[in-house]
Amino acid sequence: MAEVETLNMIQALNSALDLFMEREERAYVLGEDVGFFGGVFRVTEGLQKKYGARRVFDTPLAEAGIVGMALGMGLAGLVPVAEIQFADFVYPAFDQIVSELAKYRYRSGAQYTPRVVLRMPCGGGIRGGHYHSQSPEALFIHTPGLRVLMPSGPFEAKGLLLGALAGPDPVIFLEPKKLYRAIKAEVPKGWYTLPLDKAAVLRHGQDATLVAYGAMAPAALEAARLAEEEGYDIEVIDLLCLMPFDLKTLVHSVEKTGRLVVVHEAPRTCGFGAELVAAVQEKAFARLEAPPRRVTGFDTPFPYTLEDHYLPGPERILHALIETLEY
Amino acid sequence: MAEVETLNMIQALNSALDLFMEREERAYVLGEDVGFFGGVFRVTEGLQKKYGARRVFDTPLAEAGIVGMALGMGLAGLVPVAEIQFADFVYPAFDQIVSELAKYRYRSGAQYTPRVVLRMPCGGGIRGGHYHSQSPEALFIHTPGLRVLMPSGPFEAKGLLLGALAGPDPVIFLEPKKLYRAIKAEVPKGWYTLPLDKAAVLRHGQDATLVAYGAMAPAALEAARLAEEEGYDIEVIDLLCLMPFDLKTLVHSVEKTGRLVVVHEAPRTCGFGAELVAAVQEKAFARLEAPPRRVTGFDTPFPYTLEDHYLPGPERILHALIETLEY
Amino acid sequence: MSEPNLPFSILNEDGSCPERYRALLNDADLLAIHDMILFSRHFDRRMMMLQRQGRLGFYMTSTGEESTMIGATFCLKPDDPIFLSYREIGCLLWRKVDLRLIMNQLIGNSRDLCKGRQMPIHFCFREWGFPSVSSPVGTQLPHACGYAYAARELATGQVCLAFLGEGTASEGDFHTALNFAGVFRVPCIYLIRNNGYAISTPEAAQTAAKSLAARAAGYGMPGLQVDGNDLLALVNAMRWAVARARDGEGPTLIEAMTYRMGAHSTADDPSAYRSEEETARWAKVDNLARLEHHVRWRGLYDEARKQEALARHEETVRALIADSECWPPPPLDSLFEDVFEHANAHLLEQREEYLRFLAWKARRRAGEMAEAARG
Amino acid sequence: MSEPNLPFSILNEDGSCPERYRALLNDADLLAIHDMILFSRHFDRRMMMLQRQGRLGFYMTSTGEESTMIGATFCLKPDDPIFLSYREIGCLLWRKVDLRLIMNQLIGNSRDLCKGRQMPIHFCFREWGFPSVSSPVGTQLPHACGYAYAARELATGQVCLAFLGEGTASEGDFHTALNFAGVFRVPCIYLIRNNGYAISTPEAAQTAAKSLAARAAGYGMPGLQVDGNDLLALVNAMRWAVARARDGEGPTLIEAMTYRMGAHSTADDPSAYRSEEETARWAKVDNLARLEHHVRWRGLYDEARKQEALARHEETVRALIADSECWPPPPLDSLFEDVFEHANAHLLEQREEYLRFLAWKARRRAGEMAEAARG
Ligand SMILES: Cc1ncc(C[n+]2csc(CCOP(=O)(O)OP(=O)(O)O)c2C)c(N)n1
Ligand SMILES: Cc1ncc(C[n+]2csc(CCOP(=O)(O)OP(=O)(O)O)c2C)c(N)n1
Ligand SMILES: [Mg+2]
Ligand SMILES: [Mg+2]
Repeated sequence: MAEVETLNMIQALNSALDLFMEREERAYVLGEDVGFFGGVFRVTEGLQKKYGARRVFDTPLAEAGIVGMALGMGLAGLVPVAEIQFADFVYPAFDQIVSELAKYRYRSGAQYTPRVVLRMPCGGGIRGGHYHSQSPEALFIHTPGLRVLMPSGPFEAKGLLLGALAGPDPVIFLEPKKLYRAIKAEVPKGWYTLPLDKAAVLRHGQDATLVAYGAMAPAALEAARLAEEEGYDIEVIDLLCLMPFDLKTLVHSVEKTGRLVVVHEAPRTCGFGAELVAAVQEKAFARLEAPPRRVTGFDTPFPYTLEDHYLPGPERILHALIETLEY
Repeated sequence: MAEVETLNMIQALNSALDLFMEREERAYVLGEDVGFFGGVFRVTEGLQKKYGARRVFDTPLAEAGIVGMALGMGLAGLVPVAEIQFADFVYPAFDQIVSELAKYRYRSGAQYTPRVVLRMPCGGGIRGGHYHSQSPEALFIHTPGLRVLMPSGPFEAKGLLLGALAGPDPVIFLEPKKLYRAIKAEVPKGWYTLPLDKAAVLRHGQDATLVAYGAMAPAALEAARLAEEEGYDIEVIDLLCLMPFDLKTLVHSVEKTGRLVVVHEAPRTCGFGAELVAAVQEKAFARLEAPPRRVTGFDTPFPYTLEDHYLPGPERILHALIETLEY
Repeated sequence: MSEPNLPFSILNEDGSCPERYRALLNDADLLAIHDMILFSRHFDRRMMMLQRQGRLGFYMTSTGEESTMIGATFCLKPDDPIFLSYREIGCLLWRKVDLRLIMNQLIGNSRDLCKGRQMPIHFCFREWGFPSVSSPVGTQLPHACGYAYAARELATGQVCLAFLGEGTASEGDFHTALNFAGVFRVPCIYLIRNNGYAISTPEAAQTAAKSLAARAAGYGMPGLQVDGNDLLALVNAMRWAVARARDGEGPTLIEAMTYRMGAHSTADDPSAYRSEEETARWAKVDNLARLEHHVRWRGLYDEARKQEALARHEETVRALIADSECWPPPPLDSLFEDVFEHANAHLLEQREEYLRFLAWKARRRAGEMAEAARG
Repeated sequence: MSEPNLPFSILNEDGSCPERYRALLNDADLLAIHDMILFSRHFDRRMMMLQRQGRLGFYMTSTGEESTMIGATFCLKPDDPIFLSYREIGCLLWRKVDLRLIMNQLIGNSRDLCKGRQMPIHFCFREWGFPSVSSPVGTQLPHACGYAYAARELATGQVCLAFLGEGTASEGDFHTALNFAGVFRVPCIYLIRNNGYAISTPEAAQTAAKSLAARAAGYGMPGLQVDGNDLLALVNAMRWAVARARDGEGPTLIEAMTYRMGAHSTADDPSAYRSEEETARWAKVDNLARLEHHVRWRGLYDEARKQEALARHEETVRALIADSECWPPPPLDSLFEDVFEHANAHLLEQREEYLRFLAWKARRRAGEMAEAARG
């Protein structure tokens, strides 16, 4: 059995970056404050010392420059891993991501196949208000040409990040910052990868399928536990991979349970939950016993003082589950 | 009865801008090439001559500057109408739209209530390839704080634009450029507004509900005509207002027909169609006789030579209708 | 575009200044500014304590840079809009924004004008000429240009001032804003607080330019670099830029050289990336210390006055905190207001669904308690 | 950062040049460049015709600006990457990109390396050092910086060249790219084709700066303004910048002053926004005309050679068009490839659904025809 260590998500991510830089001399890390300081969340800590300031470097404060430069490095054959300090600050780079990074392979007829991984902390739960809390996954999922991943714990974080780094496609790697230090778990010391298109069934159940990802995965699990107290047997799926997402596993589950509740932090309208509902009902229509239900953030900017109302928690999920079960 | 004239969509939009600038001295028009030249699609033609170069002006080539400046003007009490030359080029301004324009009222506790309308041509069908064809509506619909509108003809264009201009909220006004000169229609000469949250039922029918917007509305209507030849009676709804959208009318229709097909040009995954499906099935679940179906662009960048395959057309919509009807 | 030859510094080490610059500020103004800087610094200190005690979610000090904000604000008229970045509480203080409103924003309570929706220090006080602060850096810069354009159109006579940090000058919005401002010759001043750092990133890693003021030429406007730790030099430059803007001659870029004496924010620990020696070196030329030398040199100030002021400031802050902490959080409904003028059907339905959940939760809690009581 | 004192122009009106600059280009190179410019211009003319005949979807000429692209490319090594904006077909021509591949891209047929996915002139020829062109202006600028950084790391010795129009210099990407390039001292040259217009917008409405070259100081790099209609001046400046970059001294900004003699694109009509008089004025200093004077001044050229060249170019283009028009459009499957290395399940399902539709449509057509035959 592989040697394991107990790590939080930051340490797990750091370990993935370290292993990758060791194995792949073309790997480079760049971003605001990622070099000397090791990142505001310390995910890149120690890397500059180990791999030098040419391979791990601070950039000026400009996300468009970071992504554009990373893409240029990728065109030349390097494998850049860029950090966007918060997902909320990715928008200055949106043109570079949507118009360039996502389309480069396609529009060049695969003459150029840049490998770029963009890491960014996302999500609420740290009292960050409008701009340190958002979950922009739907925007990336809707952009053809990007893989989108979001781990829910240290083990998943390392395995997914190594998978992303080793893979051939541009990746948006969303890190639920609420979980950065919240969970410790056993993580293999060495190299391992998780598949980039598979969900994890966290809990098997017969009565309803509950789908979540990122920081909502632990909340969903807790909701399932509460539901168990009420006598319901809930299947919980942690998506992990948002694009492509593991529709097969979802459909398989809903074929069994006949009921679906999806959870995310982002605002409801046109959020990823809509896609999950639409895609699952296409395949499992005949088996559905209640309308698939969404538990999400509201269609408002992310609040500050009242964020606990905004963010779906176990009880709110439970309530939606029960309404769906009693439909 | 109000006097009417026969206009194409460009002329109708121009008429709306003209009327608004005449009525509202705080109205300003800005953007790339909108002043002296009257816009690359000529929507602002003649306005600078009539209202002067201070109220109708060319900006440097920078969408972030255009939107940011417009917002600043809005903060001071002007009512700017900014043009983004193509929706594909809105991304440099994405931060200004998503982080600023959409959130300003909320985050200031309504101390500031900037009125800004951003017009932009969108959609395919003009052999514009990757960057003169995209339909980014889902990105805006998912951003709380923005109204999103898309007319499907000259009459709708003028009425919706006047409604948007006169309204209190920031608006993303998407103009399906394929229709700019394709359709002429009778349009009242004077001022009139369409509601900013109502869909139009283009055709009443009993067998299925077909929902579309923009350039897909005429395509949907044509598909319904083809379906009639096959003996089916299709209800066609033109959304017009994408955010907020008229869920009531949709649900009302599906309660009647039991079947839903939604159409859009944008890529399928996480597109607006997903929201429409998810929202309708929540309300009309018990009445659905077949899984709601999406007819959309593919999850690829927008192509050039093969765009006719990419864009949903009447026959492809018909095919989806028939599969849904025969489910 | 005639670039004036303004001095980088005016105050000498011993607190003196060349006689011809003495009239830049009369004694009363000078004392008032000095007192406000003293207050600002004390406020910073107390907010940091509050945050460490867990009574405040977040804070950012402007310690070390106060002359820049307060001096600049002093040079404006009260209704000239100021577009803040975030580290400029001194501007609010100088304009006498109701201190309780400032505290209420920091706490995010029901009395916050912005309904507790943003993190601390993301102020918005329309009545005092402060548009809304947001976190993404640089976004305010094109707003200032647009506002200034509108002000000219509306003939309000206003001049806009926009602040930014030297790190922020790397963002695209800096470029588009200044280029637009130059093209439209708007009455707008862009003031860079070059405090040496963007979080951990030193200015040398931010740009290879010799100065940021040098960028002004690329936008067709004058660029002035001044000693931001020297109130008189700052006021001298601002006055020139304000007069120019007021006269319809267009925008100016000012780069004020100063130092961020504290951490970037309460989430930061600067000891990880800069030396104590460096911090100590800058402390010697701290703007408040230099100003105190100057007021003392003018014979306007002594230790007794200083102690009186500190005591007065402490009393003010203590009362403030006590007041703001007794207000509840904003009401739940505030969550759903102000996205649009009127909430749309989608949001109203979400609100309804949430209220249904809260009612269910209350029933559930009540049930649990009843059960516990029975058991 | 020592800014050299390079001449703005070298060629005199009569085609002569100061003797000391004659050696900048030997006769053979000079003739080859002149011939290529002649070809480029002829190609432009023929493509415009093709477009008007409806045989080409779209085109953009570089007429009037050829010396800038061809001269700059001439100064590079064949494997130095060139990041095009879109109006630089001369760079491809000088590098002898297979003309059939160029035509196939313009047509978007099955032989297009990029599978007919982009509009005409959005080239990508990796083998010849041309990364992919995209429409959003300015996005290529940070790529060039990143590529140059990588080139240094990989010790390839490459220098990057990135083109942009003067309008594009207003975008945020210009700022971040040049600032990054300065900070990282990358071997990269940014070349602004200042052709006076961004579609209808004249340069005066684009910026208040006296020159765009003046922006270089704000990024810590040298900025050179040269006469873009003067091949020798352009080559002189480029050579200096290339040598500097090759020697590890960092990036350079060059602003080449020229004129867009034609329409912005086939969708544009410049008579709506600029005077014939202006166009005529610039025609007199057209880069090709000036170069022709120069080759004639050197005694290398005459009318006979010119007629021979034009006939040769016409024959080349004619054959090209004939060849490219006989290829079919790209296969349907190409629509679904290359989004990722492997198409994911979602896209595969969409493809399957579409093929099902096509099969249904074919059956339906067959049915209709059978019915028509019966009826
Ligand atoms: C667009 C964006 N990117 C990143 C951040 C994170 N961030 C907050 S402040 C800051 C540094 C700003 O430095 P500077 O402009 O010099 O201002 P200072 O903090 O020194 O006053 C960074 C990187 C942000 N707020 N916005
Ligand atoms: C981001 C973006 N905004 C707008 C456009 C539309 N557009 C295409 S070319 C052009 C003008 C570019 O002018 P300039 O940079 O001077 O280049 P030139 O065409 O003169 O060669 C504009 C506005 C675009 N392609 N990309
Ligand atoms: Mg700073
Ligand atoms: Mg140009």
